[in-house]
Order: sequence, then C-alpha cells, then structure tokens
Amino acid sequence: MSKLKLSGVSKAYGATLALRRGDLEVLAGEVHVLMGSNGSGKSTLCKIIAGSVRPDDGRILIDDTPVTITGPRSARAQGIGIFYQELSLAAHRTVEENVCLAALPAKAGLFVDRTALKERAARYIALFDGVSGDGFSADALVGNLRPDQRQLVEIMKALASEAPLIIFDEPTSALDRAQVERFFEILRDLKRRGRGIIFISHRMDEIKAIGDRVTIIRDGETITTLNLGETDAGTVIRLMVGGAGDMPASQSSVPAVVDAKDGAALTVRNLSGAGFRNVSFEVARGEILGFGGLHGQGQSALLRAIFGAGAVASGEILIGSERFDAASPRDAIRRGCAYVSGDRGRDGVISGRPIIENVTPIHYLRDRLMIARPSKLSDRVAPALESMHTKFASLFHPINSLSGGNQQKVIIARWLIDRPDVLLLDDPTKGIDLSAKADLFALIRQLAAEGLGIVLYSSEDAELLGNANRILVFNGGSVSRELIGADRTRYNLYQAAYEAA
Amino acid sequence: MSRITSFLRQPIVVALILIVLLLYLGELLSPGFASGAQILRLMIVASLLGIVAAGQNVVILGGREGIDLSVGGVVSLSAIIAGNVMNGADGGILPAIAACLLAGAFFGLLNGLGITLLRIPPLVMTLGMLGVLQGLLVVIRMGIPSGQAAPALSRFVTQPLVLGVPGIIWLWVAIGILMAFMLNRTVFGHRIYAIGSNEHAAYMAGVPVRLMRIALFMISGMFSAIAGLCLLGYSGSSFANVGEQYTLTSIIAVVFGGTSLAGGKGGYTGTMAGAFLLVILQGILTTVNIDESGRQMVFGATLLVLMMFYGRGRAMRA
Amino acid sequence: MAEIATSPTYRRAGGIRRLLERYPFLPALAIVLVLLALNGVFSPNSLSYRSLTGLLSTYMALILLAIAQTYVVYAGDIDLSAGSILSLVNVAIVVLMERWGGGAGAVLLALAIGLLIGLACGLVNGFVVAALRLQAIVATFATSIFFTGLALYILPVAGTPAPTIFWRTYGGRLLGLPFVFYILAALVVLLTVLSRTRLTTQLLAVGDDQQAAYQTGLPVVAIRIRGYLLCGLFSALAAFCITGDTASGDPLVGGKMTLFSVAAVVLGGSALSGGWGTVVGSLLGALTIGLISSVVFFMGTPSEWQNFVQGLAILIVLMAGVLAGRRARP
Amino acid sequence: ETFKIGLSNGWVGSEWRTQMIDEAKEAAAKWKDKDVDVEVSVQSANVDVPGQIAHIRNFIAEGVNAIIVNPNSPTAFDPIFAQAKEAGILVIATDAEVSSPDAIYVGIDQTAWGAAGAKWLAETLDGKGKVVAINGVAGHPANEMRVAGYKSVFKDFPDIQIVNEVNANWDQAQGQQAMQNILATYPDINGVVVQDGMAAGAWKSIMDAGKKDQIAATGEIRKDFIDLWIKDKLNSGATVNPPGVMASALNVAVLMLQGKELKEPAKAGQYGNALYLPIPFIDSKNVEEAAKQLEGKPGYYSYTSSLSIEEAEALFK
Ligand SMILES: Nc1ncnc2c1ncn2[C@@H]1O[C@H](COP(=O)(O)OP(=O)(O)OP(=O)(O)O)[C@@H](O)[C@H]1O
Ligand SMILES: Nc1ncnc2c1ncn2[C@@H]1O[C@H](COP(=O)(O)OP(=O)(O)OP(=O)(O)O)[C@@H](O)[C@H]1O
Ligand SMILES: [Mg+2]
Ligand SMILES: [Mg+2]
Repeated sequence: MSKLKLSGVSKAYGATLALRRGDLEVLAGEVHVLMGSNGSGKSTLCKIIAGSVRPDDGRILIDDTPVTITGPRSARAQGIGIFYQELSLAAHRTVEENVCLAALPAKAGLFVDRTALKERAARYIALFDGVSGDGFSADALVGNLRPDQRQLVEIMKALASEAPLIIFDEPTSALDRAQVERFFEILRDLKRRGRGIIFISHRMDEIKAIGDRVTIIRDGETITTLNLGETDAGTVIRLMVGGAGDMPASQSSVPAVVDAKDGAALTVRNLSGAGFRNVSFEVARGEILGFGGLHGQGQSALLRAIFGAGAVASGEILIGSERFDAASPRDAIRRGCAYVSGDRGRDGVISGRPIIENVTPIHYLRDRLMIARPSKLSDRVAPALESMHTKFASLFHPINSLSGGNQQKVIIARWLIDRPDVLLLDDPTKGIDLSAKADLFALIRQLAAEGLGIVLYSSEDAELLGNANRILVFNGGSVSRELIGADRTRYNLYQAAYEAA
Repeated sequence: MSRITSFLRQPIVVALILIVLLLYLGELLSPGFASGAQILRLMIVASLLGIVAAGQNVVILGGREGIDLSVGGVVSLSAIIAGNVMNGADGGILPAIAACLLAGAFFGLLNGLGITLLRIPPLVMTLGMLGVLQGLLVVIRMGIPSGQAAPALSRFVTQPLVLGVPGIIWLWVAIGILMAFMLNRTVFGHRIYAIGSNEHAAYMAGVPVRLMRIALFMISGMFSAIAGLCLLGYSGSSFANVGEQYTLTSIIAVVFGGTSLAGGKGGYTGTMAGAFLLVILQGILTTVNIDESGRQMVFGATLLVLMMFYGRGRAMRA
Repeated sequence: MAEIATSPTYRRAGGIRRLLERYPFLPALAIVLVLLALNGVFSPNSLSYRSLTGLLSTYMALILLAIAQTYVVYAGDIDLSAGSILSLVNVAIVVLMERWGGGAGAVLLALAIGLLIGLACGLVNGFVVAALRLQAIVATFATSIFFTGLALYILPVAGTPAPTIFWRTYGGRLLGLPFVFYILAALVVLLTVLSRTRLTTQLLAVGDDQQAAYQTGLPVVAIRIRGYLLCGLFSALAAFCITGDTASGDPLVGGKMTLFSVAAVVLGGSALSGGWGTVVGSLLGALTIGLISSVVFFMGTPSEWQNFVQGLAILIVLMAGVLAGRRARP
Repeated sequence: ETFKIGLSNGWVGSEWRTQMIDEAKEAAAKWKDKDVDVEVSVQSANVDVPGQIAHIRNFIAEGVNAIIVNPNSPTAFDPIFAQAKEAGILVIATDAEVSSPDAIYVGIDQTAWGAAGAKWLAETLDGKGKVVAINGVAGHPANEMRVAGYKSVFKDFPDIQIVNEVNANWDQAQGQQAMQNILATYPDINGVVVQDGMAAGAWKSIMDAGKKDQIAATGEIRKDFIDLWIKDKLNSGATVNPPGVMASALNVAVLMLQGKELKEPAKAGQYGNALYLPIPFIDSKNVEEAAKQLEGKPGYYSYTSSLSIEEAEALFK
C-alpha cells in the first residue's frame, strides 16, 4: 500500500522550470531517498508535498485517494510532516515552544497549556539526550543554539507532527556523527512503526546506511526508482548526472605531501580567540591543509578569525612572511586572503541581484574600481564562471534563478578573477551535489598547483581524505592531532575526532 | 505577449501610466488642470519632494530596515540656515549651499553613527533625531532672525530658465541622471544594493558596510538640505516646520516608485515618477470642490488603491 | 564532547542576561523609577498621591495606545493609524452619547459601538497589510488619513462635551480609590490573560520569521489580522480614556500620539522587527515619555530649550532601550 | 506682592507662538514697576492634547497662582481646569476659546477675525466676483470659527461666489501649493480669503502667476509680508490676531489675582466666558504705519498689540 503517490507534478518559476515531471511513490514503513544534483528540483518537490509551494500541475494521492493540498496547514491535516532544508524556527522562542509551535496545546481553546506543552516537547527532546550538546535545554531560546542544535530542533519539530509521512530535506548537513547515528536510530524506529519517510542527503554513506529505495531526479524529472540493496553508488551517480558520470576523479587518488620548499603561504602561531585556542600551523604554497574533527570544534571560528570576521585574542598570523592581522574581511581581501563559506545564504549570496554583481565585489575591491562597466566586467566574469562549469542563462539574471549548487559556484567564482594567495574553505560543499563537488575539488587542486595556500575544512571525511595533503584534527578549539601521509585514514580521523570527547 | 505584460508591470511604467490617467482625470474634473504651465508648476512642487525622496531612496535601498524619518526636520533646518546665510543677497547663495550641505551631512552623520555603531534601528534613531531637530528649530529661531531667499534662488526655483522650464526641474532631472548612473554604473551603487539585499554577505565580500550606511544617511541629509534650500527659494522666506510634510510623503514617493522598503530592490527613476504622481494626486484633490473630510477619505483610499500596483509583498506560498 | 566555553554566540545565558531574558522590561522600569526620583527631587509635590493619579489618568490613553501598537509590533508589523483610530472612536462615542441623551445606558451602548469601530479599523488595517500584503508603514499611513477624514466627517470641529456621568466616573473615585487605579488593575489582569493566549505566542512566532511560521503551518495572515484587531481594540480603549480625561470629542486629538506610541514600544525594550517584546515594557515606555517632559519642565529648563532637551532625552532613552533590549535577546 | 503664573503653549510650530511667549514674558517683567513680582513659568512643547493636560497638572503640582494656556483643544480641558479651580488657581485661555466654565477666555473673537477679512474683500471687490478660501487645519476650532466668520459675511453678498475652499494646514508652503493649483483651474478668480500663516505663500503664487493686479487677497501681519505688500503695492487687507494676546491675558490675570473685579464680567462668546479684545485691521491705507511699528524687527516678527497694564486696569472696577 502506498502512503503517498505523486504523478506528473511540475513547477515553474517564471522562465525557470524547477520541476518538470515529478513522480514518486512512498510506501509505509520505508525510508525513501531522493537523489539528484544541485538544482534538480528535490526541495521543490518536497515543498509541494508539504504545501508551501503551489504546483502548476500534477496529482497527489495519499493512501490512494486523490487530495488537494492548499497549504502547509492542509498538508499537516492530511498527515504530512516536514523538515525544511533551510529550517522553519522562531529564533526568539524556546526549544519547547518551537517543537510544539504547529499545534500549541490549548486550554479553553484560547490559552496555551504550558504543562501539556512541556510534556509533549520533553518526549522529543529526550530522543536526543546525550548528543544534543552543551547549552541545549527545553527552555533555551533557539537563537542561542548552535547550527547543529537548531537542526535537531527542526528534526524534533518534524517528529512532533507525528505524521504518517515525514519528509527530511537534508536534515543531517550540520550534524556530527553521533547525532546522525541517533537520528538514524529514530528513523529506523519510525520505519518499524509503519511511517513513510522521504530522506534527502548528498552523502552517499548516509544514504546507504538508512535508505530502502532511492528515486533519482535529474533536471526536474524523475528518472527512476531503485532498490538500494540492489544497486551501487556508481549506478546511482551515473543516473544522477546522466550518462557520462564516473566516480569523481578527486576521490580516486590521494594527494601526496607537498614540499614546503616554496615557503609558507600562511603561518599561524599560537592563535587564540573566541572558539579556538592556541592553534599553530603553516600552509605551504601549493598545499591543501585539511581541518577535520567533529562539528563546532573551532574550525569555522578559526577560519573566520583569520579572515578578519571574528575576534583574535592573541597570537599571530603571517601571509607569506608579512605579519597579517586583518581587522575586517575587507582588510583580508586586500592582502590576498579569500574565504568561501558553506553557509552561502548568510555569507555569500547577494540575493535578488544579477549574477555578475555577485561575482564582482572582490574585483571591485582588489582593483579599486569606482565605475562598473558591464561589458568590461563580463569579460572577466564569464571565464571565472566557466572554469567552474556554472550553468546560467545570462550574467544579468538574478542569482536567485540558479539552484543552490550553482549559486555556490558563483560565490566561489568571485575569488577567481583576482587570484588570492591564501584560500580558506569553510565546509564549502555543504548542500552541493557530487558532480559539482568534483568540479570544485578539481579546481581547488589546480589552484593549489598554481601556488596558492589552501585551508580546507570539511565535515565530510571523504573530501578531506581525498584532497588534503595534511589534516589537522580539531577538538575543543585546538588541534589535537596532525595526520600526515599514510596516517590519513578514515579510522585515524575518526579516532582523533573522538579521543578527547 | 509576456514581454508586453512584464514591461507594463515595471513600477516606472505603472507610475507613468497612472500619471497620464490622473492628469486626464484632473483635466476632466477641473479644466485647466493639465495645461502645460500647470504641469510645470506641479513639477516644481514634485521636484522638491523628489529631491527629498532621493535621499530617502538610497537609505531605503541600503536595507536593514533603512528609513529616514528625520528628513522633514533637516529640510526645515536647512531652509532656516539658508535664509539666514544668504539673507536676500545673491552673493550669499554659495555660502548658503555650503552651510546647508554641511548641516545636512552632519545630522546624517549622527543618524548613521547611531545606526551603525550603536546599532539602533533606523526608524527609532531617525524618529528620535526628528524630535531633536524640532527642538533645535525652536532654539535657533529664538536666536536668529529668519532671512529671505536671494532673488536668484527664487528665480531659479519658480521662473523659467532654459526652454521655458525652471531651473529646479533641470536640477531634478540632473539629480535623476546622476542617481541612475550612481546606482547602476558605479561600484558605490552596486554596493548599496549589496548591503541592501544581504548585508552580511556584502561584509564578507569586502564591502565597508558601516561606512556605506553612514554615507547613505549623510547623502539623505544632504539631499534634504538641498530640498530645504530650494524650498526657501520656492516660498521666499523661511519659517518654522516647512519641511514637516516631507517626512512620510517622501517614503510614499519611494514606494510608489517601486522600491521595496525591505531594501536592495528598486531605483530612483521610479521614485521620480512616484513623487510626481503623489503631487498630481494632491493637486487634483485641492482643486476639486469637496469637504476636507471627503478629501482626506478619497486621498487615503486612493493611496491604498495605488499601492496595490506596487511592491506588494510576496505571497508566502509561491 | 569538549565544551567551548569561549564562544560568545553559543554561550549559556548568564545572570543578568537571564534576568533580562525573563523580564525584558526591567531597564524600562529602572528608567521610570529614575525619572520619578528626578521628578521628586526637582518638585517634591509631583510625587504626591494626587499628582501620581493625575499622571496615570493623563497618560492612560498613551499607555493603552502603546500597548495597542505592541501587539502589531510583536508580529513585525507597525500601525501608523493607531492615533487616528483613537480620534475616530473618540468623536464617534462622544457624538453617539450626546445623540442618545447621555444616560448610563447610552454611554455603555456608545462604548460598545466604539469597541466595534476600533475592531473594524483594525480589520481594515489587517486586511490591507496581511491579506493584500501592502507594506505596513505606508499602508497604515494611508488608512490613517482615511480614518482622520472619517472622524472629521463625524465631527467637523472639536467640541461636543461628553456626558458628565462619563468623565466624572473616569476622573472620580470608587470606594475611596481613584477610578484609574481600577482601570490599571483591570488592564494588568487583561494583559496577563492575553499573554497566556496562543495568539500572543503565535504573533511572536510570526514576528520572528514569517515564512518559517507559515511553513510550520500557522495561519499567518489570520494571526496578523488578529494582531491588528487587538491593536484596534486597544486603540478604542485608549479613546475611552482620552474621552474620560478630556470630556469631549476632537477629530485631531490622536494625531500626534501615533509616533509617541511607537517610541513607547521601543522604550519598553520591544524589537520593532518583531518576535520579541512585552506589553509591560510599552506601558512603562509610555510613562517614560510623560515623565521626561515633566522632568524637563521641573528642572527649570528655559522654554525655548524645552523641546530640544526633551527630544534629546527621548533619543537617549530610546537608544538605552534598544541597547538594553538587545542584551536580553539572542 | 508675588504671583506665579504658568504659561502653557501647546505647539511650537510657528514664530507667532514664540513671539506670543516672548511678549507675555516682557509683560510680566513690566509689573516690576508697579512693585508686583510676576514670576512666569513656561511650558512650551510640541505636544498632543494629553501632553498639554500634563502641562496643567505640572503647574498645579508646582503651585502656581494662575495658568494661561493657548489650548490645543477647545473642550478637552474641562476636567483638568475644574481641578485647577479646585486648587484655587485662576485659569485663562487665550488665542482659542475653551468651553470650560472654570476658565475665562481673553483674546480676539476668531469669528469676527474671519468676518473682518471677508468684509474687506467683499468691499474691495464691490460685492461681486469669484472667491476662493484657503483655510487652516480642518477640525481645528479657531479655523472653523474663522470659516464661519467669512461665510456669514459672504451670505450678505449674493454676487460673490465661493468657488472652492481648501485646507492648507496653516503651512506657508502648502498654502502656496494650494494657490498654485487653484490658479490653474480657476484662472478667473477675483479674490482670495486666506488665513494668516499661509497668505504669504498664496501671494507668492499669485505673483508668480503674474496676477497680482487682478486678484485681491487677504494678507499677513508678518514684517516680511508687510514689506512685500508695500513694495509690490499688493491689494491686500490683513486682520490682526496679535501675538500680544497672551500678554494681554497676563495683565488681566494679574489684576484678577490682585482681587480686582471686571467691570463687565467675561460673558461673551459661544461658551459665555470670553472677554474679547479689539481686532486691529491693516489695509493699504494704514499699512505704512504698521510697517513703522515693525521697523528693525526680524522678518518673522508679527505686527502686534496688547493691553497695557493701564488699558487692562480700565477694564476693571
Ligand atoms: N525562488 C525561486 N525562484 C526562481 N527559481 C527557483 C526558486 N527556487 C528554486 N528555483 C529553481 O528551481 C530549481 C530547483 O531548485 P531546488 O532548490 O528544488 O533544487 P534542489 O534539488 O534542492 O537543489 P540543491 O541541491 O541545489 O538544493 C533550481 O534550479 C532553481 O533554478
Ligand atoms: N571601468 C571598468 N569597468 C569594469 N571593469 C573594469 C573597468 N576598468 C577596468 N576593469 C577591469 O580591469 C581589467 C583590466 O582593465 P584594463 O583594460 O584597464 O587593463 P590594463 O590597463 O591593461 O591593466 P592595468 O590595470 O594593469 O593597467 C579589465 O579586464 C576589467 O575587468
Ligand atoms: Mg534542496
Ligand atoms: Mg536545494
């Protein structure tokens, strides 16, 4: 019996066809994985089911009866719960209020029943006992929580819907391993209880671990549905990218240690600041230095601090042999430092503006331009975008008309016009599909080969192991271990991340 | 077909169509309303509003709930300063311009500092500044005689200059061209949009966000100051509270021009049309012979109807 | 897992911060107390029981208007027509009371109709802002012009005395206590009840992130309209108080009060961007505005400087309110 | 003898108000010569009605002997004036009448003010022609009384037609804009009734349109306008609402505090509590004289008159 059945669902935003033909069948008691490259329409499909996007066409059946979903409320009423990729939390409300927000327990129909609310929320909060991290409590304000903790609240909120069908749109992107494990246990339990689950992730290992079947979407079209037990990663990826998709090259060879003979691009000595302490390292020209470890162990804070966007309490930073202490990103950019954040919505995308204006800000600054001549700028911008294989219709279309992955490529392209000396990558592939990742890492290696010093923080072990010449494992704000050469194994990485925890 | 509809949906086009319709309506209701001379006179009034709205426009484009409620106070202050500096003599015009710009920039700077350094929301900061300016006007008027506009300034504002068109309208057109160039073709303009649509991303891309925002409020102060100077030329002598009427109308002109109050979206060309539209509407209402209560109801309702054409928020379900 | 105690954003709330998080109106309370003390220093008489009662009855209207404003600000909206709603209800009830003879029954009936008018205005605002999605600042400015026109139509010129029974009750005493104290007590009860409703939580959630609230499944449009309805309702209550204090109808009486009500909300520590605030703070904010002008006078400020000093004081206190409010929230 | 008098000015938006307060302060200082110490305490702010009620409360708390108020509303002060009277304080309103039986009004009759200008205009136009009116703030009592005043006059001139009435909120620039719009659509008007505060603006539009010789319009009492009037030989007439009214009221207040009684109790006006002061009128015949009084004053200074102490004493028994 199928819980949910979609057929021929489509959605266009103006001229962009976000979803061409979405077909999907989710059974009771299965975890149904959606896979597709950036911009293939997965989130759109999910939002249509959850009622927050209005489809142009198509049929939706729940328990084999055709239904019309008029909005999130109506979707909830018909038994659909959802975890939103970009979360749906109220920052100034408490965790428990957020968990129960969709249906606040009522007294006399008018008042909030605080006792019932606390009880109900406690059930879901308890599910993540032990992995929810420091500072997490029922009455903490969500705005005070870390990104992974917020994602947990969103998960609890989705679970609290107690819906027969729950959608999880990239719920694990900010979680650490322990949290993911716990979440998967919960999913397995839900499965046992006959719930239908839609699950989206770009991480192959997670999909293998939890998925039953997978539906592959390419360019807004459902390609096929496969049994995960009967297929392998290679097949899935080939279907995703359509034809010529082999395993990304970056995963196949492990880079060697780089000689430091060209001199250091970036030197950090005894650096302490908000979120990290006493960190020292050196990045040689041409080297990719990896940062590993669990989430929130100071990696991002450190990168931001080097870039001038976070506070440094003590210690010193050198670019080349020059002392460098950037007071602001502006300062850092002038000195040849680049920073790409995985949180593009917050740190990267200038929404609503043309693609070209999203690429040029660094160029403006480095070249001290006053006047912006589109034709001249186009000549500089287009090659940078092409080197990333960015898909776009025109440089003058708004950046919002691109999918997430292509937006991220635009953000990276802005650093390629005027080459920096040091490139700081802060989990740059969050939410990016495999082929885009491959493009990106090929480029990163090329940049390294051209003599840049690169720091790469990634929450995915495979990315680190496949690209970094050396890996520093972070724990509690400082470096707990350095992995060089043959030490760079998944086992060592895992162990180093957890040893002090 | 869809090209035509999307062309027709542009705020500036909407505003221009509405302007023509309103002029036609005005001519129907009171013959003579749409005569060439009257349109020019309406444009003089519109240019005063439009110049204030130029400053309001950049502040709003700069985002983070950018809004400048102190414009009215700066206009009044500048009119008084200008009147006293020039005191009826043409030779005093240049010093008056300098003094006004300085005063406008100064209060813009104060606004900008409060908003960036103390991170006071612009609405609150500029509302408070309006109160301070109103108080300052009283103090100043007690201490100094209020002066006269220089004849040349009055001529510039009210008498034809080139091609039968008064100088202030040329000034307004020049400001319009300058603003269009600044917003579309300069790095500064692109940075305004950048901080307006995603302040943090702009910061991470090396845009000096604080300086920019302070600059925007200073620009707003300076445009208001220019408007105050022109207003002095328009009315001949300065008097208290001349600028009061511009505070909220300048915001409406910006909105009618298709600029979103959320920032990062819009431009000045639309605002010019919006200012003209608003002035025509007010003009029609003055010439139609109905009770003041009726006038206000019609004005309020018309504003609402016109707003339906512009910058309605996005539906939550796309 | 090792904890990273040094990270400021993820820091657990500490003592003062925790206190502010719970009672965000504490700074406003402190400011009110300081201003009261200053008033007392410069003019001991101004702290007399009689003066304080007077202060309360004069500023009760602004208090209610500030509270009205707070409910829309909760949801991230604003109402620039609150003062005109007050004027409209003021003239409507005064005219009705007079037309119906000014007896107790007439008064009550007129008050009921006044509440309905307030609600109707709130509905109009809610409709244009939430349902038609016009930008709140400009849309409510437009409705304020409309409401003022309506008030002028009902009562073209200020005048028309309110029935004696009405304003004598408001300004008088009941069981030995001034009537405004009962109003204050009733208000406190009403606000407490309202603060426990689902609507308050929902308004705040909408103010936090409208899209998120919608995606969560909250009926956002209906919630915002209810916010405006509450605003209309409290504006009508404010009109009752002003009618009680002035005993007459004046179609322009509320015009200047709107911006003061916004200022009061900010003084009370609420965030204009929505999602965070308290009505008690707004109550204290309204008192602050009243007390500042008294202090400026009692200090012996020369008359031509009074406006400036008052404007400056309000600006400074506004800044203080914002800064303190920010400390309290995430 | 020492008297403490509180002056409350609810609005600071015009120079006229500033001058009103100044003259009242000067009048208070003049009492020194008579060995009476008149201490004035001023509250001057841009406030709403509740704000001005708070002014009165502050005065009561301060323990003044008398309060003189230029009120923001005619009726809103009944309860608070009653309280002031209970506290033994003399309350006088000026410039705008109040309905309170506990206060008296000392000032000009705004209806007569409106009538005087209209009468001048009607006579200047020989009783016929098209006239427009530019009024102040709709709903404001002084405005409505002035409107009633000119209407009652024009009723007696059937050949005078009021083609339009607009409100420009006593704002000079708005008056100018209104006049400009009116001239465009009624090019053939003969006369304009415009209240002071806006007359200079209206005249500016008339002159810009080159119609100063075809149109007669009421004028203003500010020095800069009177200078213009003489220079450009405008066909104008200005009813005077002197800023000295508060000074007059202050003199009356002091005499009342001294326990003197009015010869004729204040019983005029719609509320039966008014003591009307004479209304001077300036037209082209005496405008030079008016200009003489204003010589050396700043441009915003208004032609003024007030009851001197002696003139005020003459009103008392
Ligand atoms: N708000 C929008 N306006 C215009 N186009 C949009 C909008 N949202 C999505 N799209 C278009 O729809 C397509 C699908 O977007 P969606 O976010 O569903 O993709 P996705 O599969 O989740 O990809 P990603 O992995 O990048 O998140 C994108 O290519 C984009 O061009
Ligand atoms: N006004 C402008 N608008 C847009 N881009 C510009 C502008 N001026 C310069 N650039 C950018 O700078 C690059 C180099 O500009 P230009 O053609 O002046 O180079 P050049 O004079 O040869 O180099 P250099 O700046 O080293 O002297 C151009 O390719 C263009 O991207
Ligand atoms: Mg997605
Ligand atoms: Mg996506």
